Amino acid sequence: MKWLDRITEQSTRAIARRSSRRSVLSGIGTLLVGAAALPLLPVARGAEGPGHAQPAGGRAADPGDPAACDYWRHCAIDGFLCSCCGGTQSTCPPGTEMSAITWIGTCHNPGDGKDYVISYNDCCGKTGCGRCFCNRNEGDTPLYQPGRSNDYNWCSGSSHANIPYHCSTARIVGAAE
Amino acid sequence: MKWLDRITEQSTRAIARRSSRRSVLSGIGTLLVGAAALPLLPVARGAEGPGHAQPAGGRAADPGDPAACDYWRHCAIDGFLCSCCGGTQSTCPPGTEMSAITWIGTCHNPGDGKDYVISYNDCCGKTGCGRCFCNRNEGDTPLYQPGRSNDYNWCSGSSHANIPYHCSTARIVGAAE
Amino acid sequence: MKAGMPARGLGRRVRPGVGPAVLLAAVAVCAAVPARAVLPAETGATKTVETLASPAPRHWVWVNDVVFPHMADGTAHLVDGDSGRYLGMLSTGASFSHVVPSRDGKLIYSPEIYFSRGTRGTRTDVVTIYDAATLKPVTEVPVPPKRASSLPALGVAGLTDDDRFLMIYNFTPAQSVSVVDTASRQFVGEIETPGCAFALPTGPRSFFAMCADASFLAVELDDSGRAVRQSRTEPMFDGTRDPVYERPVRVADTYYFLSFDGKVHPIRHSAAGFTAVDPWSLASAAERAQGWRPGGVQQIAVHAGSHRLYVLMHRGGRESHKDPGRAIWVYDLGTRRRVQQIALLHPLTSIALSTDDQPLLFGLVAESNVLDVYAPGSGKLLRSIKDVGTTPLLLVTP
Amino acid sequence: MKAGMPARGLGRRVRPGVGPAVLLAAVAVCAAVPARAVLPAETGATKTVETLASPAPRHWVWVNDVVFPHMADGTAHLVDGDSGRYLGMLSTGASFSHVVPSRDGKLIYSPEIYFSRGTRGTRTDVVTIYDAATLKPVTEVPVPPKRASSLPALGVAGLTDDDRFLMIYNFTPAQSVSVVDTASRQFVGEIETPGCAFALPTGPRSFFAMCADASFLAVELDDSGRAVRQSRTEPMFDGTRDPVYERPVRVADTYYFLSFDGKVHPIRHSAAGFTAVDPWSLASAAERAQGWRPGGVQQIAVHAGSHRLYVLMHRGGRESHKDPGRAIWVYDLGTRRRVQQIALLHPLTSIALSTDDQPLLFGLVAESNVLDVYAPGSGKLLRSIKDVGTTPLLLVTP
Repeated sequence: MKWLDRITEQSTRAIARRSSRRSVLSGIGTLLVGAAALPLLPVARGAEGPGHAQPAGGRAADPGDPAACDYWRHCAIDGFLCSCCGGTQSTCPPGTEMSAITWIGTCHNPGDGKDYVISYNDCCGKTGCGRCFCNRNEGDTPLYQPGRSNDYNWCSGSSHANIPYHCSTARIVGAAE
Repeated sequence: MKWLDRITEQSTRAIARRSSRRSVLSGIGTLLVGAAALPLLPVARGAEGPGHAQPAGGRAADPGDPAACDYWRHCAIDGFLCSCCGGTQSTCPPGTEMSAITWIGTCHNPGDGKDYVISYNDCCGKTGCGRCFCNRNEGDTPLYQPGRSNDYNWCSGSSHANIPYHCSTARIVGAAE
Repeated sequence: MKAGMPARGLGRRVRPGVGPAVLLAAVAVCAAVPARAVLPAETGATKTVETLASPAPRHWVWVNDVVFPHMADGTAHLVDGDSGRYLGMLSTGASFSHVVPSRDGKLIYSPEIYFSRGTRGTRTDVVTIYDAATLKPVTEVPVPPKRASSLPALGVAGLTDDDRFLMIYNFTPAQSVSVVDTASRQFVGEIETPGCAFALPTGPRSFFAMCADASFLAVELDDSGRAVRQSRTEPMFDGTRDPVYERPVRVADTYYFLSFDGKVHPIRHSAAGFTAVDPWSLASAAERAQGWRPGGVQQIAVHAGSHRLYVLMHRGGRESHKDPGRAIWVYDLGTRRRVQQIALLHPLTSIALSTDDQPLLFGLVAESNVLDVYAPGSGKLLRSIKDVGTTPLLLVTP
Repeated sequence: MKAGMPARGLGRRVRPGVGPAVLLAAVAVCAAVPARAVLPAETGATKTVETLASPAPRHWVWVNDVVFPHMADGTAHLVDGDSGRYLGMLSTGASFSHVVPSRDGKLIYSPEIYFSRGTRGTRTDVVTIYDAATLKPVTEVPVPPKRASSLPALGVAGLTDDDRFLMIYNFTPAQSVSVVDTASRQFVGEIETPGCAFALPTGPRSFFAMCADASFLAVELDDSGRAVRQSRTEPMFDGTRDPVYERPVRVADTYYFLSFDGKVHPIRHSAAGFTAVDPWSLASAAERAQGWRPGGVQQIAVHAGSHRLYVLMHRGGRESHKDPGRAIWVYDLGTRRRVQQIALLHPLTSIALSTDDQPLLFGLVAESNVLDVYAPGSGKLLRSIKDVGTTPLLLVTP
């Protein structure tokens, strides 16, 4: 039962912890900016703060099948697609937790001709989904350059999602500069 | 570290425990004899006592490939063949433990034309071997008739092998009556 | 279509360097989307995790997976039979058998085994209680580390008819049943069932176990979940010459057992005890001579509303009792007549029906991780859902 | 053979009811085995479990498997490259990277992660120490629950050159290295390596980490395993335009790094620090124009005795840096000349060579669990060993 207490405790403490985690991240971020000229948000973040997002628009603006490996947002993904696992391209399957930190990619949206920064937040806390494995590596960096490396299990950070990998989302951070 | 102590402790205590385990088994055995007219040793036993066995003879007396599902001793087996997993038809792979209790089958040896009682001792303590899966069901009984049921994980008995299933051997108990 | 072909051929010739990706982009841009449109950020969205309808719609099914090559990491997968959509899953520990949904659909009971070092170390057995809407653990109830580890069977764990007590079959190889009180969420105690397996409910405070000599051990519980009466029947079938499978189906006061040789043994229970109704054969003498017999893991299924029994059938010898079915034969439980034969596109090891009035028939394809969904009325394969687990063996319909 | 056929055909006609099993029995009985022969009982045999040669022969190989669909249940498999025989395995916990055999061949160090409930609950990280002859755990050393969980890489865990200290790379995402004393079998401490990954040994008391800006962080240890000096180099390669893979190979005082675009960067270490030797290209300008580049997971291998470098090559674009190799190109490390091209029957993701004078070349076949064994001299595929793990990715030769 201890582990249940622990999960609850960690969830309620998560907000309090974020400031310190952010400073860790900005430490990495500085290095990454020097190394690979990443945008200002080098390690993209998952659930936090009040929602300001709307649905990602219609099919024409966001074309393709989120359950297919060739969906435009998947250009740097490595893992099981959450859209095949009970989630969507931007939400986790029931009972999993979204990792607060993650890797990013820059993908071209054929719907509006623009490039977007995509955050591949992992969903965590159950064994691997096992469906729709997809590995694409546009802009993927080696493990010693973490911010754009799709080879880490981003569930394994020190956040409350310090738990096994289930699947990966592909969430829009914003248009690339 | 506790579990390491526990395994060692259990190994050294195993002999002391056997008498009580035997009475549990003979309780089941009685039922089985009534139900299915099994031989006197209804639940065959693994490692115990000083060895009185020799190698199982040459190819002619014991024909076939112990790594093949159609090997004669496998007539009632269900699992991964230990011969493919670093063991043999009568020994467990390195680092596993042989279950002390098991299910049995009666198989016809084409090498000498005799029927033998075969004890399918499971090897335990590592994850499934994953090689040479073989399921044959001659004389296999339902789970409520355990002595000849190949559907139990015989690693899960209360012996020191109360641990996960790795592979199955096919050891000669003796000629069938 | 033919008229368009020359033009397409021409198009290919005049744009030799243009790959599919570029063409797709061109089509999309032409499809009246202004180039200045920018998709909104999603990283600030408050909804990050899906939840499910609860209670589950009747056309959902739990696909239980023992994960034979990695048995430490069992799973249960929830699939919508109507859409084929995979809805989510549970990680359910070592040597998993199956989940037990509560009748109100709000909770899922899952008997789970864990080792402190994955495949070694200290064994811990728990019943994890999940919220059916969130698929998150609500709590866990520790139970003795004795649960039977076997090929999955529904008799390994089940609820009394009022959902008050969860019973778990132990095999060490000493046999017993652990009882968990679902109200207090505590382990109540262990009931010895020497020589007898499983815990099959017969009422709010009673269950029975199947004994090796083909008799039943009937157990009555009090309101605290302790055994107050045990009695042993005579053999209910011929356990030596033609034993029944350990996976019966139930309609109200009758369990239907199926024998290896294809006989249906209805056994009625009441306060007075068990009554074996005359058994009957699935196959005619001619069909038996052709080798038709039942087979598989979850060999039979029932639809209580229409009073129909579904049986996986194939042709083979006595030792083929676990072979997958090539057809489903359907019987009216009242008339005992075969009313339908469903040809199977893929051989199935396990079948189950949804419990509503417009049922779906679910089947697990042999040696695969594919779930087939049939319309039982027409016998038509509606859809095949791929990649559901690793070695799924047991279906549970809520 | 043809002469025998009519007789066999006749034989079949005159014994229509005799199946293959019976015929086999008849043949065997005729083969001079007296019918009264009875095979001895084996159930009393004292030997019930196999043991292995220790130290391991040089032609054995550890196949490390992260088991991607069931990552809680990682494994390492030991295979004899000469016979193709599968010798045994270890269960190695969640998000496994690889085993680290001791240089004397007597022990195997395995950094392992466990959760109290399989895929949830309390995380425990240990280094399990196995006896190489019995493959049983000797002891385990608890370490902070921080080990990097990633696609396997040899830099995640390694021994100093005298085997005294085992180093483990942590990523939480704060980066550090845990040090375990193999003499006392205790965790010594954690060394912060901010912005830098892995622990690659350079001597008995030193290692370095690779930093995101392509510099190295050099760390010196004292005899208790604590960091006594740390220094940071200038960037050792162009980390932005052509980063090197994170899986270098080492010969004595030189690490050979391979860049995404196919340049070899030899980097020499000494007491004075690191020296980047001039990089050189695997492929000619013409070959690069054809798209030839390295790829895979364990993309390069080295045979120190013959001073040869082996590289998995394929044709593709920049983003194909993880694609499997279709050929192995072999280089003399002294002359930097390509001396051999090995055509691959099956595409490979990972390669390694045995360390003896008559080496074997091992390769993991892409999207499979097949281990291929090549003779590096002739480039001939000697054997393919099937069913080695689930998703094996990393080879370790003792």
